Amino acid sequence: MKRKRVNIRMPALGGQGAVTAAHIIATAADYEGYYAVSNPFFGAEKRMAPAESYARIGLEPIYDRGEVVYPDVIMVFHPQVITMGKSYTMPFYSGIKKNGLIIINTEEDLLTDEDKEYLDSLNVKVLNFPATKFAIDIAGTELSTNMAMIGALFGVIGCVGLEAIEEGIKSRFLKKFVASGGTASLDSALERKFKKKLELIEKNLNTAKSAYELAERWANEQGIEPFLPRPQEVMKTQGV
Amino acid sequence: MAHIGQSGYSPYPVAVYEGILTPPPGKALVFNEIVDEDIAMREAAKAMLTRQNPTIFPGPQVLYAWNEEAKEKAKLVRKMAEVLGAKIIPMYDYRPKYPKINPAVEINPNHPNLTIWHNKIKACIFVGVHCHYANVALKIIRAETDCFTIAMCSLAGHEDAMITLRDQHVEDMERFIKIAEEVKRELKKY
Amino acid sequence: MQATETLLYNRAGQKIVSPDYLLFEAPRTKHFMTGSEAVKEAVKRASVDASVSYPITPQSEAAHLIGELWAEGYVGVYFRGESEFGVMSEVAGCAMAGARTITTTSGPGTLRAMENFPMWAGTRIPVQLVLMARGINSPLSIQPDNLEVGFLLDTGCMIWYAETAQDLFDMILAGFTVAEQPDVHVPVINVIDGFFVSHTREAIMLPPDDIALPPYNPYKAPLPVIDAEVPPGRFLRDPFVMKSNYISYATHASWQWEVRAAIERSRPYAKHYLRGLIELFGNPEAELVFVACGTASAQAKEAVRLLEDEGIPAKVVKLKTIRPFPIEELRESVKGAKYIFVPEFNVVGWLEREVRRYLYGHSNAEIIGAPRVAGGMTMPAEAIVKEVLKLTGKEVKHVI
Amino acid sequence: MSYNIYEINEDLKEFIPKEIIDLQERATWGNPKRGVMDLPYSKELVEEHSLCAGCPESAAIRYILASLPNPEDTIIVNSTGCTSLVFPHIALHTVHSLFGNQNAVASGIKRVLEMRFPDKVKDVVVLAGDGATVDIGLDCTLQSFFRQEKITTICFDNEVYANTGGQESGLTVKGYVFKMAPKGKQWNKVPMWQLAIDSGCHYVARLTVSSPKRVEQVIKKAIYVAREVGPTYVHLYTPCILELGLNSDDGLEEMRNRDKERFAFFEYMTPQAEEVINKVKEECLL
Repeated sequence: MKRKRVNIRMPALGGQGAVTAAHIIATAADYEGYYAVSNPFFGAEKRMAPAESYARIGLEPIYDRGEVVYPDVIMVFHPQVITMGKSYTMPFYSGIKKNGLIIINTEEDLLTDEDKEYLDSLNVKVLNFPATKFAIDIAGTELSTNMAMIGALFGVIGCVGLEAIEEGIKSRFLKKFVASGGTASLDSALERKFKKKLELIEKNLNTAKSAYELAERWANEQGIEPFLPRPQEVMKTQGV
Repeated sequence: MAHIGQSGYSPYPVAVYEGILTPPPGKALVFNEIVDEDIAMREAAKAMLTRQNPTIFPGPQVLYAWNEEAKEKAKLVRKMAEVLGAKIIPMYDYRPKYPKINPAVEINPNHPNLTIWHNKIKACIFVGVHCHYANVALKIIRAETDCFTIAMCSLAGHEDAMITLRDQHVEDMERFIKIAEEVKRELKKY
Repeated sequence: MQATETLLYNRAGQKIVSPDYLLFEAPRTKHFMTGSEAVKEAVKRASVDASVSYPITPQSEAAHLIGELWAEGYVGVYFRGESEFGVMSEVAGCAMAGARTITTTSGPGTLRAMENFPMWAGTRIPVQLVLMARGINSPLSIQPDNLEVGFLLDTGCMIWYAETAQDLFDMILAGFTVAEQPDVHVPVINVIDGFFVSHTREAIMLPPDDIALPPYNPYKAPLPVIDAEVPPGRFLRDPFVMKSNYISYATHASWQWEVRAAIERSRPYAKHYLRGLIELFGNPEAELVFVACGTASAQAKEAVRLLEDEGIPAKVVKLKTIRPFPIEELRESVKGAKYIFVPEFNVVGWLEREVRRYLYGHSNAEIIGAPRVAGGMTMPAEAIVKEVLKLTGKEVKHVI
Repeated sequence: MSYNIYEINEDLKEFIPKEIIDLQERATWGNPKRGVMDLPYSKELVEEHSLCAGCPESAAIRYILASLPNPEDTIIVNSTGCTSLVFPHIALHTVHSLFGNQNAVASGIKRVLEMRFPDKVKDVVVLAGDGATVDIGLDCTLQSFFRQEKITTICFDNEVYANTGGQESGLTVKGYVFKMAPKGKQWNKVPMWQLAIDSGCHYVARLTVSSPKRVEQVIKKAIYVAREVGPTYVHLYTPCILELGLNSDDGLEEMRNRDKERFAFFEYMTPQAEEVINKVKEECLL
């Protein structure tokens, strides 16, 4: 049956920005016109300890809350999630739905034949993608790993475009300035900070953009359909 | 008289558990019926004019000269008593009084029934009593006496009184006095 | 004595508007934020006088944000108390002295503060508590679980339950408005499931932030405000009332019934400002009914959709208020029900007890206290559907 | 000032008992020079109460109420214990909340009154027993000192839980046999006055209530300093004649004996406090 919802689970390590990623993914999807919700795993995560966050994108209002137990997409932010079992779910892909997608931040193939067999049986596609290396090459910092992952996600599942991704990233990093209501009258100190922010955003955008393009090519090779119809199309078919 | 304890047994059931709530703005309650204010005022006047030892219980909000409205209302309470031929027994504060109240000259929200029994009061008006203490007292009176209670409240009213008038300010009290005079004439009490 | 009604602008210079305008008429724009941020947005528009805070997950962020509002001049008094017991007493002092007061807490904090809640109700203060429910010890967990709400049911406070950040925003504004009605004037506890609402980002519609509720007028309180400006000059709040100091037992009994009566009097106000005490979702004719509140009702809504795919009509009765309990509304909405499921985020099933109590003799439906998850667990719609299919004997076509 | 909340409307005066009319006409309102010397001539701010006959606590309450410089704008917060039976009869706005939360409640009241009445002086005074102040309420007591709340805390130390029938308290003297200490108290009396100093109080005094005039001086200093500077603490010995097995008329002698030893008059003040006290002296209010 046709998807009405894409549920995304992001096993990561503390400090990798998986919570930020979930927020940006949901914000971008919201901007694109979908219903969207994001939340972190509810714990006391510490740096390099297991951490997890979730995003839900849908064509109808989303009530579902909490951990994504049955994901359509799993984004593994760090090889240790698999190699050292730093994951809240065992194995890390448990609950993955038919025709699902797994994106792993890795430079080599980490899956056993057993894993592959099971995932094939569910027709789950796996993208091994060196997001951290990618981030260092383009943004010059591994801190942009989450941006690479976001780009890769939307490159594969389609439905959310680069403009929306840009919006999501901006709203995340400019929020404070906007929230404090003083954007118009930023003093010089703030402006310098602001300038730094803009540079950071620029780097992040480039990282996400190139990851998006790379993943898009891969998806085409794999013949992967967009995970959701464009909200506009749905509106049409519903005659709204 | 009291079934148990120094002065009273259980004030349960209370009106809300019988489905009675305070009247909507602009309306009044006569028992469990929502009626126009004038009707309730006539019934209140009738009760005070026809039952034994009618008494007005003015509370702190009208007894003390803490603002202009209070001063006005005090005058009107006095006038009301004259028109209704009612006694005035003050509820000058709410403290659990030690060692005991003098029921001949005062009423206390913690055992209002003592004053009603002592003076054989069959109809009374609460005015200027803070809502919480009015409600505490009215529940006890309802449970422990056969006194017909009338609440003249400047706020939302009191469903445990037999008649409750809400949002009562100076002009409303003046209207009540006029109505009371009419009823008195009809009853040929002049 | 201050005539607050005549004010045009509040402390923060926001234009004062009626609760109806703020809640129902003011134009709203879409924002994307967490439940904790929604608390800030609501308090910002509520002309709040005082708030006292204490750190405990998951409510801390909301408490920080109220502090920011104080720094920005929207809130008059704000500080960090010594413990939840101290905090709930400090807000009581603030409210008795005539302030519109709000605070937040969670799980173990709620239980540490427990002695204060019946005191709040007994002294008739309209304090608002935003409760972000979490597991209570022992062993330690900071994760979602609403067992603590079961302890609060009979404290004499109103208890409302929000499902989303939007619900929470609207309920905080409605909460002050209803709790401060002179014939109600008891505390209101607005509950959300911690994390599921406090930490989830979602779209929310907000009115402009340059308008706010009318300030609280303490001179309409059912008990004299403690400011030495209102008679009687001799006034103790709240005295010993016992036979041993020559007072009738009836006083304490009547006082307690008065507090419960006050909650009953809140019904018409709550109906208006919450647009009804319950919300219905799904097929009105369905014989399969979920009765739930908060996140459990959200998960039940997802389950109703899955059941549609299974060809099973179902509906959700979402309870917005637990105290007062929507007795008539519930009885009406389960007429014709065959199965009533009560999904809950706790092990004891306090809501199932309530539902059974109020449906006794009013429904022939089978009432099932399931599914029940706890200790931080999520309740996937798929799990609810499995539960239903198991019981109704329908065979599972596909759930996942 | 808020004296008008005691002023009875002329039209209804004839129905009001004398004790209430006296409050309006014969109590000392609006006069910071009032004090214990007025006791015989003016209407007191407390009516009959239900403390034991001869209880030194009742004397303490009378002296304190007579010494308040600003009674018409003074809020008193008390706690659970013998004193809770007195508070309904005090002619001021007072609060009984829970056992031990008195300083927390007072903190909230003081801060909100400062916000609501920026141009008025509203004194907030906490009055509680040793159990409430030092045992169950110690956290709230000390934390209000740490936070520099502008309130005066007065502890009635009778060295025992009297209202509940004579159990050991933190302020019981080591060795004393009370209920719950059947072999005698195993540890020392808590030096609450010292804790108050270490916790940031700007004026601290320890004394018995054997001398009314001294009580007046201490109470006035404590309130003026709290108003201007920060938290102040007064520790009063008010022996429980019942639990000590004394006669009703032995209270005063018991206090005089303690004046010579563990309740010898002790006073502490910070430089800021001293400044305020000198200022007030110059204004002849002390």
